[in-house]
Amino acid sequence: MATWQDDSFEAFSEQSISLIDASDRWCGAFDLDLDDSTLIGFYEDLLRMRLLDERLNTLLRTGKTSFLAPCSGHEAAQTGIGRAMRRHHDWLFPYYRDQGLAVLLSSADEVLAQFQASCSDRNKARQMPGHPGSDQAHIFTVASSIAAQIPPAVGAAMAKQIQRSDEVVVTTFGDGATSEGDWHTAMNLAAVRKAPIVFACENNGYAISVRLAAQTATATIAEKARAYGMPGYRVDGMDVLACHYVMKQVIERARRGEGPALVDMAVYRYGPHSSSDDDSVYREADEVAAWKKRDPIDRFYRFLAARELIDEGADKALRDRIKGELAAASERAGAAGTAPVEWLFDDVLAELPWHLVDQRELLLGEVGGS
Amino acid sequence: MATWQDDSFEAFSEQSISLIDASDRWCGAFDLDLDDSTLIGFYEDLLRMRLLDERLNTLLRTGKTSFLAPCSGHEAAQTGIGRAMRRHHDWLFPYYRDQGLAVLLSSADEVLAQFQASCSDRNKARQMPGHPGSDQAHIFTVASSIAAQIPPAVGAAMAKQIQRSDEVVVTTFGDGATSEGDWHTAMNLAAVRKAPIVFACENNGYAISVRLAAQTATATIAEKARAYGMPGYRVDGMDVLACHYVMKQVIERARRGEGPALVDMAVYRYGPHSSSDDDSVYREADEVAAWKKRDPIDRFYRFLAARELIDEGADKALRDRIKGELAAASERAGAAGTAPVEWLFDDVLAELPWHLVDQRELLLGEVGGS
Amino acid sequence: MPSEPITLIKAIMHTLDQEMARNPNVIVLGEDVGRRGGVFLGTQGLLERYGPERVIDMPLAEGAIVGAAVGMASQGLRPVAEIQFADYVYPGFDQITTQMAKLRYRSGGQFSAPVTLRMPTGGGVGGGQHHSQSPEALFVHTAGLQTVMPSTPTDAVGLLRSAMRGADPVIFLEPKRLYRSVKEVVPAEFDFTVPIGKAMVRRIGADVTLISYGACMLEVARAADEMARAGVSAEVIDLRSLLPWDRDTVFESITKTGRAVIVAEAPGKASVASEIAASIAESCLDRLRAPPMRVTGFDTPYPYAQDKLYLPSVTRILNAAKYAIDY
Amino acid sequence: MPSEPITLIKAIMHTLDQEMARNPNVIVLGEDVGRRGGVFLGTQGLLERYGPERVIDMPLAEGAIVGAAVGMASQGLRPVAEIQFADYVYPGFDQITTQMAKLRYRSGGQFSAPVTLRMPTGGGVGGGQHHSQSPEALFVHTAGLQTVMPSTPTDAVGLLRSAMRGADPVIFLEPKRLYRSVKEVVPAEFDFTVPIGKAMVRRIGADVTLISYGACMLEVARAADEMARAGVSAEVIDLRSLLPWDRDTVFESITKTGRAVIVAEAPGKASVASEIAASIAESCLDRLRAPPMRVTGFDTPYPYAQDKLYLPSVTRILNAAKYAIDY
Ligand SMILES: Cc1ncc(C[n+]2csc(CCOP(=O)(O)OP(=O)(O)O)c2C)c(N)n1
Ligand SMILES: Cc1ncc(C[n+]2csc(CCOP(=O)(O)OP(=O)(O)O)c2C)c(N)n1
Ligand SMILES: [Mg+2]
Ligand SMILES: [Mg+2]
Repeated sequence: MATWQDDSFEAFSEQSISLIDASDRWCGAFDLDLDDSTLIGFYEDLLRMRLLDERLNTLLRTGKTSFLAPCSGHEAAQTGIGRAMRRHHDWLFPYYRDQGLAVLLSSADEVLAQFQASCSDRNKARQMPGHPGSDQAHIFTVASSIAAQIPPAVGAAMAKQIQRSDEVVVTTFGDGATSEGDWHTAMNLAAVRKAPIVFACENNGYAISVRLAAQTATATIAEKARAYGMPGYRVDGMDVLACHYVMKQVIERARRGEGPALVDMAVYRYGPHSSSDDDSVYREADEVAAWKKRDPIDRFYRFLAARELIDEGADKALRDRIKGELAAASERAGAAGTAPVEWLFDDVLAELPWHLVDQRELLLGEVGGS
Repeated sequence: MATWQDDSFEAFSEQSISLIDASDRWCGAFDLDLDDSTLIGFYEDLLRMRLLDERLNTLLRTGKTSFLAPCSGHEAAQTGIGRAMRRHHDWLFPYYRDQGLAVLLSSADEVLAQFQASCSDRNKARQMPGHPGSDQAHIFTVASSIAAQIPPAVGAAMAKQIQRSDEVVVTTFGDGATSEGDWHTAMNLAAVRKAPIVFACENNGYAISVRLAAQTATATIAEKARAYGMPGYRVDGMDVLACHYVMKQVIERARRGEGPALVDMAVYRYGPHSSSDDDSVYREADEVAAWKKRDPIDRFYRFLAARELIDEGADKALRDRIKGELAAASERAGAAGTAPVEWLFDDVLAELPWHLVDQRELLLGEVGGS
Repeated sequence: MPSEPITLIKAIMHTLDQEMARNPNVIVLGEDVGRRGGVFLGTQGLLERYGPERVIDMPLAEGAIVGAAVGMASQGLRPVAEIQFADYVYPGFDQITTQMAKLRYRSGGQFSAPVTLRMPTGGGVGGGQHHSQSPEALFVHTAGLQTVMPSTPTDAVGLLRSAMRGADPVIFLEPKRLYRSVKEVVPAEFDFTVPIGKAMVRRIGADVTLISYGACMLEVARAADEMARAGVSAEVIDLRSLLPWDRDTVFESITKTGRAVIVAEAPGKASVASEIAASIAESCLDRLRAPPMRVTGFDTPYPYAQDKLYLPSVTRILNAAKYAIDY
Repeated sequence: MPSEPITLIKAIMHTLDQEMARNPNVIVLGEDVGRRGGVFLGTQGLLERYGPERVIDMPLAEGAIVGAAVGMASQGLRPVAEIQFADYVYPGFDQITTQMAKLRYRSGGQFSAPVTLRMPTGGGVGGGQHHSQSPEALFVHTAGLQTVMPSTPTDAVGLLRSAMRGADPVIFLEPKRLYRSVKEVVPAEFDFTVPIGKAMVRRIGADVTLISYGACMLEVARAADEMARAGVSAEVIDLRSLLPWDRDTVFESITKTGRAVIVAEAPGKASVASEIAASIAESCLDRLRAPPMRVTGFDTPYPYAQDKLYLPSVTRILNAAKYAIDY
């Protein structure tokens, strides 16, 4: 049995942490303590993320969204993270590839509204697609700048300490982000203050075209935690159970006031960096194919099948249901209509100063708005 | 015998590296291979740094300089660094507390001219005291901003690689500097590029009033090197031989193309942070006194005395000579006169654009300059 | 508030103290703000009174200071973050422009970052290029921020309160040359505030309007005195808020005098002075009897040896005013 | 240089190639500049031709990119560093202002930092708040830098050569909206340069001067066309260099037309447009028949849904010109 009273997983282990073995069976040193419906739930989350990318690609092709940084290949990490958090309680400070995780913590409606720059976007269609945020779901609105979410994430965690709240903050980022100065300033601060935060790296080995070896001279991201005096864990990011259990351990440890941790999840980006990228310029199809053999969804399907929790029919039905749900959410986002012109000026400050009032008037005069 | 073909000192050792023991004797695992005159030279350097602070305090009191970040307590580190470098060949990218080291690598004349904002300052009296720089002596002019010298230092080291030069870059900084984002970006870059650079931390345990424990959750600065895949060494910074030999090893290693290293020298700042600071507000006199018992100059005097290389008379004569030299250098700096008004505008760019020509004219008209 | 006259830096310290006493959500953070009480003693005594959870000595990283303040503010706290010198704000500049300034906008108003970011600015203290800068233009140019700079203890109290109680981020610039140069009895009422966006006419005049803010108010006052002796009546406006700035007060004055001299020690190119001059030209052209003149710091890095020559001098202000009057 | 017409981004790529071929000290560094050839393909093919020592894929850290470039430049190399989008320059801002801009000054001319810092700027590409910014004012305000922005392939070649061969740092802003919008045969001569500090009169006119730079030159040209159809003759100036800017060319034009409309997509407050307007007001008042007008981006973060509405439109330019003409 995994107990979260001690550090069941060892920090800085030589081998990366896996809980599903090469023949797709549980290989944890403790008993699996998730019930069947939870396990099916994990599978559904994984699938929803993959199918979300598909839906978004369709929206791209039909001009209903304009940009996508696909999350396919990151699903086990994002599901593991999301399922380890207390939904609508713990806080996520995500980055631009976390649409899957955002759907898990908020809803497809919220995320698709953002992707479609819909009038129903809680963020008022202020940013390009892939930048969700939700006060209700405790998701800090994404900014495109790499690592910029991380110091605020630590600040939020410090706030939780001061407020005697038991909310924990999780912040996600890519391997490239670890090179930025503010990743460092934030890691260091969190450790000094023992802030209740977990740093979760979706390490896909590339920052656009730049390979990890050109990004850092260390073999892993996990070992960077040593510079801050916090534990670092290297996890098989294609193993949803490993991601989940490690995240759960460090989140609950943070909740107990024992300080931050870094989790380095080895994932892979199946698609190009984004819909503006051509990855064939800088990586071989072989490499992509090799990683796809370790696909987290296929693996977990076999894991569940071996436990007789799923079969092809059930899988198909599940996929159809999710596709339907995503299509419906996308429909609703489209039906809500587009953002009004005035939104250009709202929320610069709580109250518009004179110069913005003037500028709004100028623009409305020009475009014949209200 | 210390040979520099291998890593004689082990990185990340539990104990900090000392070569002079508690009874002031050599305790290296290899034979001391510095000849007597070199050892006396080290002592002279140590003394010159201490006496420089004294001279600068006098200049402060008499209004001939306006600011001082004293280096007393850092002399073993600065001497060890300077003596390990090839003078006028290797490059120093220093910080504001390195006046001692700057004198060692350039001259008292250069450094005092800077402190006295003299017309003979190679830097044209452009900065507050304690910001020397010398193209001739290969010292990159100090900027006050913490850690700002570190990315350029790495860039310079990368230039040496590209130019197939065997010059090595050494950059110095305090413990506080390690928290800045650009310390991190530079460390990481240097390791990725295997750049010929040594990062030398003059770790005095304080950033103004902020103690190391509030600066970082690690016990040492040395272990931060792990995050970059470079070796880190923790050194007794009050032991000039330890500082010297470790620096020598890592500088020569870098020269051989084996990459950067971090050296963490545990020193202490005897005085206030600067002439604008009152350290009694944030630290106890006891602590200062305890560190002074390990004074690097006293210790090295006893080390030399035990070898019959010095006695009280010789010491006194040496001190008098140095004092005289410093006084004379200060005299010369004063005699050179003060900076002309025009210097306000020179060197903004190589050639003054129209707006600066206009502004210079305006000012000269106002103050009746040339 | 003490009933005797206090300096500008003490006014800040007392205001922080009062607001911390009143509102448990107020958090002070920065380098050396704890036992040291700030290098200018703006936070003196706060650690002793409010403890290390609310008065936080931060690691030496401006990105972390600004960023943590943004994160705290997003969770309902009211952080007052200190940058030790404005010259050191740049490592935190990404957090200012990317997070602090844009959080409300990009989240559609779901989140906000009401951080008060204090920093000592300006020269004349022998600090050379890294202890003398006046970077206000960078903040005024950045949409989503409000930027203020008091020149008196009273305004420091009033503006700091407005900043700390308002809904949005405020760059609170402190003219360090004035920290201890003037003493004043500040209003005792706890509800006294100076609204952001309102200038103050410091002297009523008819012939020329001198517009300035911060430490240059000293030289402007001296210039106005000299002009008065020479029979020229200068109206003196202290902007106090640089964005939003008080267009009405300025334009009204120009309507009367027809002449404007804008004085600021920051470098002139693409500066706050440029903004005011351009706005005056745009909106008051027919009332102008002379070109709107800028008297600013030179477009050089801040010097050391010529520290005092860099700043807009009384002579330079008088010459500009004379030019405008003789035009 | 190819003899057929090429786009602005190709002009940059070919110039980098030529200069690298000519001068072994030229080093290209940035994120994804290697195998990827830059996200806009500005460095395409350079890695293959000059190898990984001269074409450096950097870790994701703008501070390291700018700082390393400064260090290289201080040792005699000629680095051309790329910031992937101008919106991401802020983590490198301290290195720009503290090192790149001030190294020559603070060292008394002993060291210098002749770095060319390239960055794509501007909106209209659906990039929202972090792929659309125009931060030129921040650089123009910072003493020690030169800032340029070409609007044609030819100027891109000429200005990039001047930057790469000059003695000082240059912020080289690339209007990404124009990267592929115009093709032009660029001068073949290897010595062709466009001097920094010289504007170009794109169209001669008599009634009003339209002053702009970068991508807005598109809308300005369209506005001038429309005005011509309506019988109004607009002089069009492309500043090209923002600091130093070409005062002579601008003032000469104002002397003729008496009217100025300054067009730029950056937010207007304390902007380059403010600087030009203030300078015109200061120096040309008696020649002005109307207020110098600014048509700029709004003082909001860059929006997404209203991307195209944010930019100075032809209508907005025409309205401002009409206001000036009818004044
Ligand atoms: C500060 C900053 N610099 C550059 C960029 C451009 N950029 C966008 S994504 C990216 C790579 C990020 O890689 P990584 O952090 O590994 O995340 P991944 O996309 O692989 O998930 C870069 C360089 C940016 N968004 N922000
Ligand atoms: C970027 C920046 N932030 C703040 C400061 C103000 N400051 C000057 S020295 C100092 C402490 C530096 O401590 P450390 O790096 O340990 O060096 P030490 O002075 O102890 O040798 C601080 C905060 C600065 N110079 N630069
Ligand atoms: Mg990645
Ligand atoms: Mg220190």
